[in-house]
Amino acid sequence: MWYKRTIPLVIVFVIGVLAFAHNYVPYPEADDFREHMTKWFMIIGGFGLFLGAYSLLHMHVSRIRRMQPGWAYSAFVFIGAAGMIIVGLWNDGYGPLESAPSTAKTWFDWGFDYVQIPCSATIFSILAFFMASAAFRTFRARNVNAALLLVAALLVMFGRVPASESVGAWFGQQGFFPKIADLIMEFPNLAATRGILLGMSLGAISQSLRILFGIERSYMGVGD
Amino acid sequence: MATPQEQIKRMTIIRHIIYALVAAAVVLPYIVKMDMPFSASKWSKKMYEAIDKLEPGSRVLLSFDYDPAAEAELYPMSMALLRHCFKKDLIPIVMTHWPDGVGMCKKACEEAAAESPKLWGKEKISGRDFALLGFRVGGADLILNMGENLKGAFTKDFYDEPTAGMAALEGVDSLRDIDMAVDLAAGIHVQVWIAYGHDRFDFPLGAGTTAVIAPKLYPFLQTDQLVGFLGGLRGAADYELMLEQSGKATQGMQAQSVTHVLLIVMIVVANARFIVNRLRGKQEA
Amino acid sequence: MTRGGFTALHFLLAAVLATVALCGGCMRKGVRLADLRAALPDASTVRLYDRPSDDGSALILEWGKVDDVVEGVSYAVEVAKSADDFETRQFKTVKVELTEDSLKSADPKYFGFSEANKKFYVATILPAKLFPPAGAPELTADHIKKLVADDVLSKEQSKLILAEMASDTPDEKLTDEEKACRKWLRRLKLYPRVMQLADEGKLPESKVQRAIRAMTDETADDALSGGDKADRRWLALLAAFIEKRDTKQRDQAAKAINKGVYYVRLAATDGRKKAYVLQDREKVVYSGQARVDTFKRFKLNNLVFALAFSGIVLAFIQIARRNPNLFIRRIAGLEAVDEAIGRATEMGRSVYFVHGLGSMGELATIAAVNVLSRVARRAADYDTRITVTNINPIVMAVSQEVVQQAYTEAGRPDAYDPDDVALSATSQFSYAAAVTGRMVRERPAAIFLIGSFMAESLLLSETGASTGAIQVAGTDSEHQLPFFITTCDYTLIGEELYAASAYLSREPRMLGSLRGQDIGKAFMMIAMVVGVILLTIAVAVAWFDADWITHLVKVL
Amino acid sequence: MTAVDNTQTSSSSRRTIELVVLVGLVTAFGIISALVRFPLEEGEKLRDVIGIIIGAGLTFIFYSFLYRDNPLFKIAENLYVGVALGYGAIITWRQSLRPEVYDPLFRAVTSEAFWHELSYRVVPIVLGILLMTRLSKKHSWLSRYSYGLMVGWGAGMGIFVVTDSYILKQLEGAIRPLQKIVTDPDVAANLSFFDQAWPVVGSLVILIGTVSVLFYFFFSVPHKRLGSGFSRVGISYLMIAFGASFGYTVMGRMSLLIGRVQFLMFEWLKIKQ
Repeated sequence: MWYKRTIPLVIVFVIGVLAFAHNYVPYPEADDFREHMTKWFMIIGGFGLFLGAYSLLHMHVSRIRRMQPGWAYSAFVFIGAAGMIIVGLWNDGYGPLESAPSTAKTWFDWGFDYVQIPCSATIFSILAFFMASAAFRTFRARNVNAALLLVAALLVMFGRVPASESVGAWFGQQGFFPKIADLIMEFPNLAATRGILLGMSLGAISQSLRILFGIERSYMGVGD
Repeated sequence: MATPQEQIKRMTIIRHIIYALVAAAVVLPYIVKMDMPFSASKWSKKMYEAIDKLEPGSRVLLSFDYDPAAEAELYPMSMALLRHCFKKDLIPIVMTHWPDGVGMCKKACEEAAAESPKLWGKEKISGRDFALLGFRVGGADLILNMGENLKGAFTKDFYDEPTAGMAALEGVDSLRDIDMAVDLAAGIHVQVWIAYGHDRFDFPLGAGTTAVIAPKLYPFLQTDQLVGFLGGLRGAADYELMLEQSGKATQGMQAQSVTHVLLIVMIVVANARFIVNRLRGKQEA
Repeated sequence: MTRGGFTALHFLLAAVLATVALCGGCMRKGVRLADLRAALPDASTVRLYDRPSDDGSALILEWGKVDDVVEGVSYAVEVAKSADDFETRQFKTVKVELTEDSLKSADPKYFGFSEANKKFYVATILPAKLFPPAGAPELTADHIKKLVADDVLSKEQSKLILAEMASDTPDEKLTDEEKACRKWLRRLKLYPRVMQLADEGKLPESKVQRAIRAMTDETADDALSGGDKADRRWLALLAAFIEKRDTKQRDQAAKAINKGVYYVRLAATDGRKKAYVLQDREKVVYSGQARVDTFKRFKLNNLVFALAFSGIVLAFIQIARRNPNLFIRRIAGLEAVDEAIGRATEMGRSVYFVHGLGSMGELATIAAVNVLSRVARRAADYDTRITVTNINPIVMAVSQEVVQQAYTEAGRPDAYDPDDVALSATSQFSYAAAVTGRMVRERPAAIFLIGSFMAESLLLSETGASTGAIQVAGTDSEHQLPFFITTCDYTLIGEELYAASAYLSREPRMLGSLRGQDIGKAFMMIAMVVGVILLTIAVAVAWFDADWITHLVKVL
Repeated sequence: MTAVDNTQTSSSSRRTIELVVLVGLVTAFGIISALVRFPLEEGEKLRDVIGIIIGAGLTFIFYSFLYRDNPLFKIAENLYVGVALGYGAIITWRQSLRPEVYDPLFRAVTSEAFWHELSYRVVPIVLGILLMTRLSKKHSWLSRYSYGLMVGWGAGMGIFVVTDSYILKQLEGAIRPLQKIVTDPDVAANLSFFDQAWPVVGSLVILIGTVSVLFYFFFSVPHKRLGSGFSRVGISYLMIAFGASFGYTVMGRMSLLIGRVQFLMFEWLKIKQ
């Protein structure tokens, strides 16, 4: 139906062309337009955040309802979320409408500092172990390319830590290894990164074009 | 050939040995004192100098775009930058693009303000000597909006105080009035800040990133779209070194050295075995 | 002074001082009038015009550069709202030093890169900066008196406030009491604005009373009772509202100021004397008006590139619609697909296809599904079991469809088992744990890791490699590429994955974009090589000038 | 759901040993925490100390995953997801909806301010609410209006910005004369041949690299003869860059581990450096 499909596509096209064109116009109204639009998106985006939270919760609810394997663990999601939301709204007695005085540390901050930070930092630090294990068991110079990669990696890894300066100092060249790492970063790495960046930018532009002209419609979601 | 079960068992054992080795390597430097001096790297120096030469009272926008997962790398950087600002009487304006980054911003600002009287003999008050703006949704749109009207984008600061009339933001109507901005990012936000902030509204931009992001920034350093950058924990350690304030990053450098050397040795040994086996025409077990 | 009054000695002293000062001044700025006149440009080269490509906030006065100007001379540009204002000395002055920065060439954003720009000085005249709009009314002693008269403030309080208004001690040196007083004064400064609002009828009487009550309350923030605290917070909101309103009004007033006609004279000066540009012995007055322009000329290169590239991409998408057989080069990783499935058949083991974390909208996931269709078809042909692991229900549904289709095309629809394409887990690390667990137990002969991956990539590919399977990876997640390259046998790097997908699916939008992007890449490669060669030769031999190449891509 | 279940063959006696070790470890953790952290030092708050102990406990639970997936890990993981979710929800309210939607309307200081804000915000608020229709199957098409607006804006703005900042600006950086231009003749005279040659080599390395990497991702011509050599140069550059990225990633991951160890050492065990 035209109001389900056509009008959204027209909106995309019109707003997209305006978003593109206003950059070339020095009218102060163009800047005002940008200010208004971006402010609007900030407001809409706030609702979007809730959408994300809701779908995560929904997933765990349905897990519990369907009694999928491990569903009992999902209950802890609700315990954690409920705890945080309650202390967040209670807000040291100030309620949801006002912030607690500046210097005070609320229970909400407590939850963040002593549950969220340790958990999230630890989960990612587990990767250090996996990486070490992988380094020993699977990182092999299988071919010339992988060999190049590994050599560059070793040089950069070594050049970026203080140990390299201590080792260099034994040979009277304290800055030798860091220098090598810098050379790798500033020449071959720069060149390759720039090549990738240029290629990706072209890709991003053509993706934007496909969206503007309605060739790419995945953002519209499923359905008619 | 070993049965799958035996092989799995062997694999698990090797795995666990490696985990133990890594754990030992990280803890070791805190038990055995090691002294490994190092000097600040080139781009960290440029970043430090860019901030150091600002006049007292200059506004430095700090965007802490990371969540607790990157705390280990970027929190020391945040602290070093805030300390530098407070030492030089610059006025930091702190914000974030990540909802989870708010907690990090708050923690860093309050910690730096609390220690300021002790370190530099200067009392630092929110709203006067620094502004903690907090989080707003929007990403690139938020930057564009701040470029036109900073106080409109953040009508209230983190503490629910209106930004209009705030002493720390006096004369700052948009990003054009910022003297310097630094983005500490665990994601793509540096590139967003470059494209939507620096290139549109013309202010010097520095970056501090997790090590994973760092190699991607080199093209922007060559084109002066970034004045300098701090890469990972080492970047933070460099900054602490120049600021002469030893902190968590400096303390971590020894452990970083030991683990890197361990990994290098492991990769070299494994590859030597692999190459020797291949020369002998054997399949690797 | 003593009763002796003004003695001869005093007089002598004053005279000596004055002479010294005068001489010093002369020594410093001693530029003869003739030299000043010599520094004046020819009147015919002076032009006043609207600054091009701008938002109507500036006028430009331009004049020819004069050679051999004596040191100590600078230019003064006098700006007035009407020609008569020069008589009454109601004009503002813009100083222009004789440096490179004042040359027209220093601002290519508005004036371009023409070589001739080095021969002109320019002065930028910003009317709204020179004649700023009236600010908000300030708090004066009269206001305080009125407050005392209204019995809102006590005499003592008014004294404190008046003393604080006169004080200019920096914040650090104040005592705590003085600090509190200064905060109080900050609140009181709102008074004139609140009264203005009340006069305009924008603020009802009750709210005016509330504002005045909150302003005049000297209690410190933390000693306030509940109701007063709410009042003070409300005052802060009112203050914010007032400032926002003021800013808006100021901006509007500035716009109006920018629109006016302005009159300008140019003079050479040594800081005291001035020599004006004359014509028929009359000081020449130029007049002009700033206007809003319609196009940012300095963004022309951007516009041309963006439009040209867009045109090419759209054209190729059209071409690909008509002819889906556009050439795409061989991609090494794709050939490995057949090899890997062949090996799996020989060994009688299964093939794994591991989806990344991406949702169905992502390019990498779309590409992954296209590759899956090929893998599934081959597996069906060879009668090898294929297992697809998913983390996203929608991707799973699509994958089931694709695999079923492949089996049908291979003529063995009955061999398809939907349980082979199942959801493995719903969060990142449990997905990794579940998939690696299965890999270790089932030991597939070939593993395809295709899509967008995050930190779990290493876990998956490490385990896969240690089971001895042939691994083919493909992703556009740059961070994860190094791990795939070191642990997998073949890796589709970044755009190669899209190309592989376009190659397999022959979808016009993918094919066309790919071809369009290739044209863009070709342009960039040529621009870089030719540009660098020309510039290098130009610098080495200095026979010709190749700066225009840099100017073509310059972002201003 | 299966985990890294490598111990299928483990017997029940093994299970018992594991359980005993687990209980032992938990007890040890409790005892160590109590010994180190209690009684409280001056200036310490009980709730912070408990917080640190909980944080340390969670850290250990997550590391237990390295041995094997286990129920404690799963509980901690889900608890963490929940806490993060709750934190996100509250922050969304406090830092987005309250200042952008609630405050301007319900805490407007004058009626003029209220009407002004309402006229300014009514459209985005409606669009924001429409966004929520994505949750329903039947009405999700309504959310297309909001998404359309955002996606269209992003696409249009993106074309301009990407062209400007990533393409033209990078081309500007790439198109430079090979030799370093030394304007001061005194300096130029003192430079040795190598001093002058290095920048040329460096610039050449960058130029060849950028062009060959672009060529590697060029799909319209077959990579034969010269092309194949050139694309091989490109892939070598890519490999070195990935190597650099690899090295940095190792550094980053190790830093995270170091961060956790520092937390355990300095904050939990209070070891003074």
